[in-house]
Amino acid sequence: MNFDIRELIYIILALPLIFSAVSATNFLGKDVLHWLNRLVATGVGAAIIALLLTFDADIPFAGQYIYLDALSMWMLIIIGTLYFAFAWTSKAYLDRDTNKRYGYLRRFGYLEGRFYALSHIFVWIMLLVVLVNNLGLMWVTIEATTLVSALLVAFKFTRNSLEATWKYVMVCTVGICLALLGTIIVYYIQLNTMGSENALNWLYLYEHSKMMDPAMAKFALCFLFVGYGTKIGLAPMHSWLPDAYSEAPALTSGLLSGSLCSCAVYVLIRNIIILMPSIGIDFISGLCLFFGLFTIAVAVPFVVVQRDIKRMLAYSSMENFGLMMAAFGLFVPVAAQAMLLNLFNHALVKFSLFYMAGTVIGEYGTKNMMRIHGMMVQVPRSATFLLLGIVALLGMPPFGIFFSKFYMLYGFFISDHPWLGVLTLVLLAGMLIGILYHVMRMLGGRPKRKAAGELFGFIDSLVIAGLLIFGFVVSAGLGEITILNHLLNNAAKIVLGGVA
Amino acid sequence: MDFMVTSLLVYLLGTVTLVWPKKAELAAHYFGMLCSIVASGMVVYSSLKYLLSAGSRWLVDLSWGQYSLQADGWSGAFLLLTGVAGVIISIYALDYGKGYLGSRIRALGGLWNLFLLSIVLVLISGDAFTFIISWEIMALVSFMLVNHESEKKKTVSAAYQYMVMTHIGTAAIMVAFYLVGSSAESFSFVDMAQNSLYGYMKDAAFVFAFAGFALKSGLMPLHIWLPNAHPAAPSHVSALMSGVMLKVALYGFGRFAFQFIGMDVFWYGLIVMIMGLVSAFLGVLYATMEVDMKRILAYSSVENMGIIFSAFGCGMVLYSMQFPMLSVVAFTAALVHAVSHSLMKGLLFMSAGCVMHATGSKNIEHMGGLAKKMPYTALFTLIGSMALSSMPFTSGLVGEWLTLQSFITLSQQAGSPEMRLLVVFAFILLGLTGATALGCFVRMYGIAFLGRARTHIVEKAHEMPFFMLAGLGLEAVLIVLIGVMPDLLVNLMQKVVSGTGITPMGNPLGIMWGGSGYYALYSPALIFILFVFIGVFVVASVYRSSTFQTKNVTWNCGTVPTSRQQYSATGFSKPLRRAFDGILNPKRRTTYLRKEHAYFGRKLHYELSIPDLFNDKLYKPLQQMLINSSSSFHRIQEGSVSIYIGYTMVAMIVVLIWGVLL
Amino acid sequence: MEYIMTSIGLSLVQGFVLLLIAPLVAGIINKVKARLQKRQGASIFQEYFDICKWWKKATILTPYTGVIFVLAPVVYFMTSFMAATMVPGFLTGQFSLGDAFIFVYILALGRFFMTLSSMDAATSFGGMGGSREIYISVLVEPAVMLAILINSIRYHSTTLSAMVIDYNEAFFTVSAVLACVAFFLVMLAENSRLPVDNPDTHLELTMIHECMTLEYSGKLLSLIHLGSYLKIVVFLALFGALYVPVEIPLALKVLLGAVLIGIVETLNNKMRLFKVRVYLGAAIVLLLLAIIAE
Amino acid sequence: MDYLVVFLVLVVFLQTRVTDLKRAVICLASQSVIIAIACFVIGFSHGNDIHAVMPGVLTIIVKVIFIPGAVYRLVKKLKNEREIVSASNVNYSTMAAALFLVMGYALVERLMPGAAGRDIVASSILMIMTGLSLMVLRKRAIIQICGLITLENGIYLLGLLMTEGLPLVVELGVFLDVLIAVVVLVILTSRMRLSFMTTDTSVMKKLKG
Repeated sequence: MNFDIRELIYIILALPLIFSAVSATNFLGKDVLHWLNRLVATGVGAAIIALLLTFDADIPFAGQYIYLDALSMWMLIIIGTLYFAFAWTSKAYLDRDTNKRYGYLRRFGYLEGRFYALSHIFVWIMLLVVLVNNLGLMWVTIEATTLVSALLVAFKFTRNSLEATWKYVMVCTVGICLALLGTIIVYYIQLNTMGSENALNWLYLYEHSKMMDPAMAKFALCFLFVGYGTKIGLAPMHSWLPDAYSEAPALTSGLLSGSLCSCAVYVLIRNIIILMPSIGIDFISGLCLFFGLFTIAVAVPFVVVQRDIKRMLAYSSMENFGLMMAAFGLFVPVAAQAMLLNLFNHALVKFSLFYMAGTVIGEYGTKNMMRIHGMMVQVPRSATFLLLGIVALLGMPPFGIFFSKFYMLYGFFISDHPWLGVLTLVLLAGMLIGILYHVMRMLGGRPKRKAAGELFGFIDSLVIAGLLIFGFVVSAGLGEITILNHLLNNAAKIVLGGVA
Repeated sequence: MDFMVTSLLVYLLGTVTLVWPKKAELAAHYFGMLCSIVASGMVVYSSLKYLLSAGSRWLVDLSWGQYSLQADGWSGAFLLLTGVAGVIISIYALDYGKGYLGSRIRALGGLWNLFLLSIVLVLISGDAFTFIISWEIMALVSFMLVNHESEKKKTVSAAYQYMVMTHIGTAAIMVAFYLVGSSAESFSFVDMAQNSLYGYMKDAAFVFAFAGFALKSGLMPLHIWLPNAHPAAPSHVSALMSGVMLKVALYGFGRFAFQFIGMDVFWYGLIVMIMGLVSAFLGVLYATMEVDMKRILAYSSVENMGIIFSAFGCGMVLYSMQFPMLSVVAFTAALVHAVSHSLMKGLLFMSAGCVMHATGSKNIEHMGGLAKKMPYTALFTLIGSMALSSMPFTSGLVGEWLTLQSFITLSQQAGSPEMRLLVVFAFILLGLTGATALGCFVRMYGIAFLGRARTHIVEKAHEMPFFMLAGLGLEAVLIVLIGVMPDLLVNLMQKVVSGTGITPMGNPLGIMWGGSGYYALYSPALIFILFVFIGVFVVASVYRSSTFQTKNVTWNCGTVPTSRQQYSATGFSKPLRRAFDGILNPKRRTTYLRKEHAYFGRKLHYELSIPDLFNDKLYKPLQQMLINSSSSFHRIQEGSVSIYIGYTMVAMIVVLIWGVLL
Repeated sequence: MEYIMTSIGLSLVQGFVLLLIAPLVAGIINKVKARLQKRQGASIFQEYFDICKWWKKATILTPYTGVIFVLAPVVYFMTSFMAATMVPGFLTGQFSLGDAFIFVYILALGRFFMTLSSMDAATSFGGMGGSREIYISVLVEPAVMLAILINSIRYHSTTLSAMVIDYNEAFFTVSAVLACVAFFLVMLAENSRLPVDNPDTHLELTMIHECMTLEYSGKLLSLIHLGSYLKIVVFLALFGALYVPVEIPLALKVLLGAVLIGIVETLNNKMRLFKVRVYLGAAIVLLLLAIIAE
Repeated sequence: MDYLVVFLVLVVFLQTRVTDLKRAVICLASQSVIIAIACFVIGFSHGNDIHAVMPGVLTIIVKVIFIPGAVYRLVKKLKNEREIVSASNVNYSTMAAALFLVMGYALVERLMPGAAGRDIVASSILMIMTGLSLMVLRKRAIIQICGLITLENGIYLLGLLMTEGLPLVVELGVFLDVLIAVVVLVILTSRMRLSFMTTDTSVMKKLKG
């Protein structure tokens, strides 16, 4: 049976919503939920693949509220992959976190239902973010992701998670309010220049983006940048990020870091595409470069001196997104393409790493890396996968991030910012110094305390290995996989908005 | 090329051992090693092809667009070196690796193949991207190999240090590639050769490239990882790292110097030369002070890489002074010494492995009299030590001699006093290096293999199994062959460097300088023949009437000499330590354990440590600075939500102001 | 080809000749010293007698020693002999087996084995001698290198036969004289004479070379002595041929050099081991000046 | 209209001075009432269709009835809790508010010189900044929530003035979000009271570095 694009999109949007509603109601038992959850995610994944096959990257699909072009297709692939991985690892994770000895969640009754309901609606809203065509709705959905994920972050309702959530909601909402202001200003510009019909419609604005009034546009951009930048976690608006990531359940952290930040980047880029022609790229690239590099610079010291494994990972994703913003700010095609590729790679790797971190925490009952030694001896499989993941994260071949990082950095040099490129490389070396130090401490040496046994199951290793290999294949063989290559080229064109 | 690709596939086949079933570990080990032997043999074969067709260049595009392979004379030389080392060391590892039964031996075998594979890939990669990928994989795999015995804390920290340093080096190399590549059409070496770099960008490219490759080849002060990583790794791994991996750095630097950046700027070569000389001398000096066998060898690698790079730099200087014909000598010297060093360092690391295998210790202070326990190992080690202290009839002297000749060549062209001073400086350092190297290896060999056993660990020492000895023996034979008949190798390398080999009056190693008709000659074969010829007579006349007799132990003023009366390694190098106190500044600590009485029955415990100069003065402070600054930086994240919102407001205002101003 | 053959033959003959006169030169040095010390002294042929005596005697080995110990003297002797065949100026023509560096490294081979043998006997004296020998050699080496460098700069070659002083052009220059003095200092150190080493005591505090040979006797001892005498002669010949800027026959130079050594050894006494640094530093500085002045 | 502005400014200033939680909530409610009235005024000033009434109605439902109600119920649970701040702090925030007002006027002059509703634009800017300052300066969760709502109100008012109301869908979405936000915050606060025994957010400083 073959659907057309619209039906596929409806399927994609319908399934998670229905499932979350179902699992929110208290009917079904655990196992049914687990299987349903996998089924739904797989279905959505399949739908996305079908969409990818039917969708032609050159012809964007525009509905009344739905808009699908190469960029959003790319985002769909990212979210879909993570969704799939999430569904297939969630059972093991929940069992682990509810086990008698170490689990955080053992106190709660009926937690699968709640967890699945929240997670799936969370994913659903993210799917919505990349599918809507209205800047205002984009804002609404982003804010909604904040609120839903807040409940996920607070899922354990421990003191720490409450604190983290409070900061998360407060800081993010303030930021998002600024973004709302920016959106309002954009609408104001639109009113003054084009009148009120199809208001805030992205496509419409994109077509008429030349007509905007530069001064106000710049004014709007400031608010939008800071607002969505808060959501992306650009320093100095990043302060909520490490808390939220470290306190959320491991899978949620993976989704937050992998897909939510990517969605924020996506929305910011969508807005910037609109404002770019009227403002001109100098100011924008200045903003992106400065805040991007500043974010990396802020992340480094917190990684070098760090005890909490998940906080370390959180800062490393700050570093990645800083690098991506900087690469976006270069406005050269190579860098833009590599930046999108890195969105993908980073999402995969970071999801697997957060999951590994959850495993390690389950095995040793602590987040404190200083208390973990000799994993190679005690839990060889987790240790191997952790090492692989970290190596992948640090951007070494043959894993995916290497390829995207290589070309992002190359962008610095062909857009004559060579010294910024050198600076970035220095900062990345700093990241490596920090992360590798902690990980080696955990892997090597003689074990000091007893581990709860190898919690890293077979399916888990399949999924994680699959993620890593998928990233490698897509990045290394991009030249060969024409459909993705084509998609990525178009997405990069859209990102650059016809500038370079 | 297809043959080369086949060898790569064989290596890949060898990595199967990673997922080999745990029951048949030994089979996995043998399988992996055999694969690496076969593949390396194929590499040797195909490398000869490229060597003989020196200068020819052709590309093979793998089906995936951006990856391309190529091979020419320059890479052929290093492929040869890699293949030979690969074959021999793998043969050695057939027996040596058994020591790791039950401790991840499968990973060892698989990573071993991967390591060789990545090295070969680096050597035949045809564009910067492929180069960097294979380079990084090489670094990664060697890191994992160094980290193999990860239960030991020292190993872990050494591996960490190695990874950090090599990553920084890679970053520098990447910058260099970016700079060159961004001024060329594409990253493929052919296009990069026609780059349009100029001015300070070119200088920057050179500096970054040199920094990166110098770090990988362990030149001072970037050597810091080397003396820690080599002892931490399993012996055959450290043999390969020191024998081949360091040379690969030379290969990369050669690419930059010959093709991308050019050597027409005087101070490029100057920097290379001076850095090489300094690290040659300091390296061998530290080697002479060490008591850990593998650390001695590691520091000696620093020394030899220093010599190689100094010769290379000398060549660059000559080239920049418009004497391309003369620079051939220097580049040939660099290549020849690279080959011979890979042979002899491989040999000695392997024999260090044998000694560890036999005694379970690396500390030569605990050894002595091993020659009687393991005669063959002792013989081969003697040859290796002779080679490393560049004695005649070994390959060591060939490279050393060519290096000296290249510096003489430079001195011929040195008109101005400052150039004269430079040459004098070079020769003083070279002389010091040569003599100190002799002292170093006399010390190592003498303390470990001669005299009497210092501790009981020597008692249970035994001769090595066949394959290990075979590995040692092959290396030793090659060393002596090259030492006695260097013509073939030298001419080959000369052809690699330049089409024309300069061989006056039938003398293989004659070198002609521009202008005058004099030659510098070295005909080791003749010397060897005479030496043996007359030596046989002397020996015959000495041993004809066997008048040797062993009556009693040595006269020791009436007492029986104990083995503790021998000179210890530390004592042996004492005069040198005194001579170079200023550089080494050793830390001495004397603690009196029992001193109730001023003279009798007082025990004192004397402890001497020679910290690495750069580690103390440069790296430790840097590390401290990094950590302190980071922990002080944590104050911006103190956990108060109002302050966080404050940050957002501040950012907002800053951006607004920026927006208004711009 | 037969040119090579004849030249090799000639150099071998030269080697044997030098070998024959070597003990005589040593005897002369001792005679001079004795005279200057107001002693009658042994006859100048005494060394021949000694060597024959040792040759007849049996060789006593200690149980700790190995192959190296009995091999080392032969290698040492052979290296001196090969050096003797390379010395220019007597019989050898343009051709030579190796250049100055090879000359140095062949002698180094002898040092290598002697030092090893010193450690093979497993006594404290041997080790002491070995370590001091290494120390001295490390300090000497740069000076030797510079000495080679200066002549190679002057005559555009490192071949010994080409580095011989060329009397057709101005040879009595400042740099030549400086180099001459410097090389004399170096020569004393190389042959372990006073003031660096004391060849004719067996006081363990002062001696270096003697320490290493302490365990030897019989044939091996005679080989070692022969080798060291030969070495002195070789160096004297080299000194005369390459560095003495006076136009007199080489044999005379050798003789005068021997006398000079005798005088110097009488006038000086052994300096402290760690003073040798300063001594050779002086030599290096002289050579440096010479090179700059060249 | 001008009366509204006067009342609005007064309420905001009052908000900077109250330390009792109940009164704070009441301030919030009254503020929202004024906003609602403003909505109607503006709405009817441009044509009277559903879009003109909609915002006001929504405002009354959500911001006047629901949000203060929810918060009020929460406050009643919290026995004898009041913002403990020194008088100087209060004065500071008031002065800050005054400063913000001045700033607002300056900005208005800058951006839209001679606009009709300059007072009300200025006062909306005043609300935004005051909301932020409340969130920064005060410690009690409730007051911070009030600050958040104030901020949101300010932005909403500003949007209303500049664009006569956002498109309808967006409008609904925004209200929905505010609704959820308040729900989430209320849940969090009650949880906080359970596990921290207080709603003083300054105790939450464990996560750092």
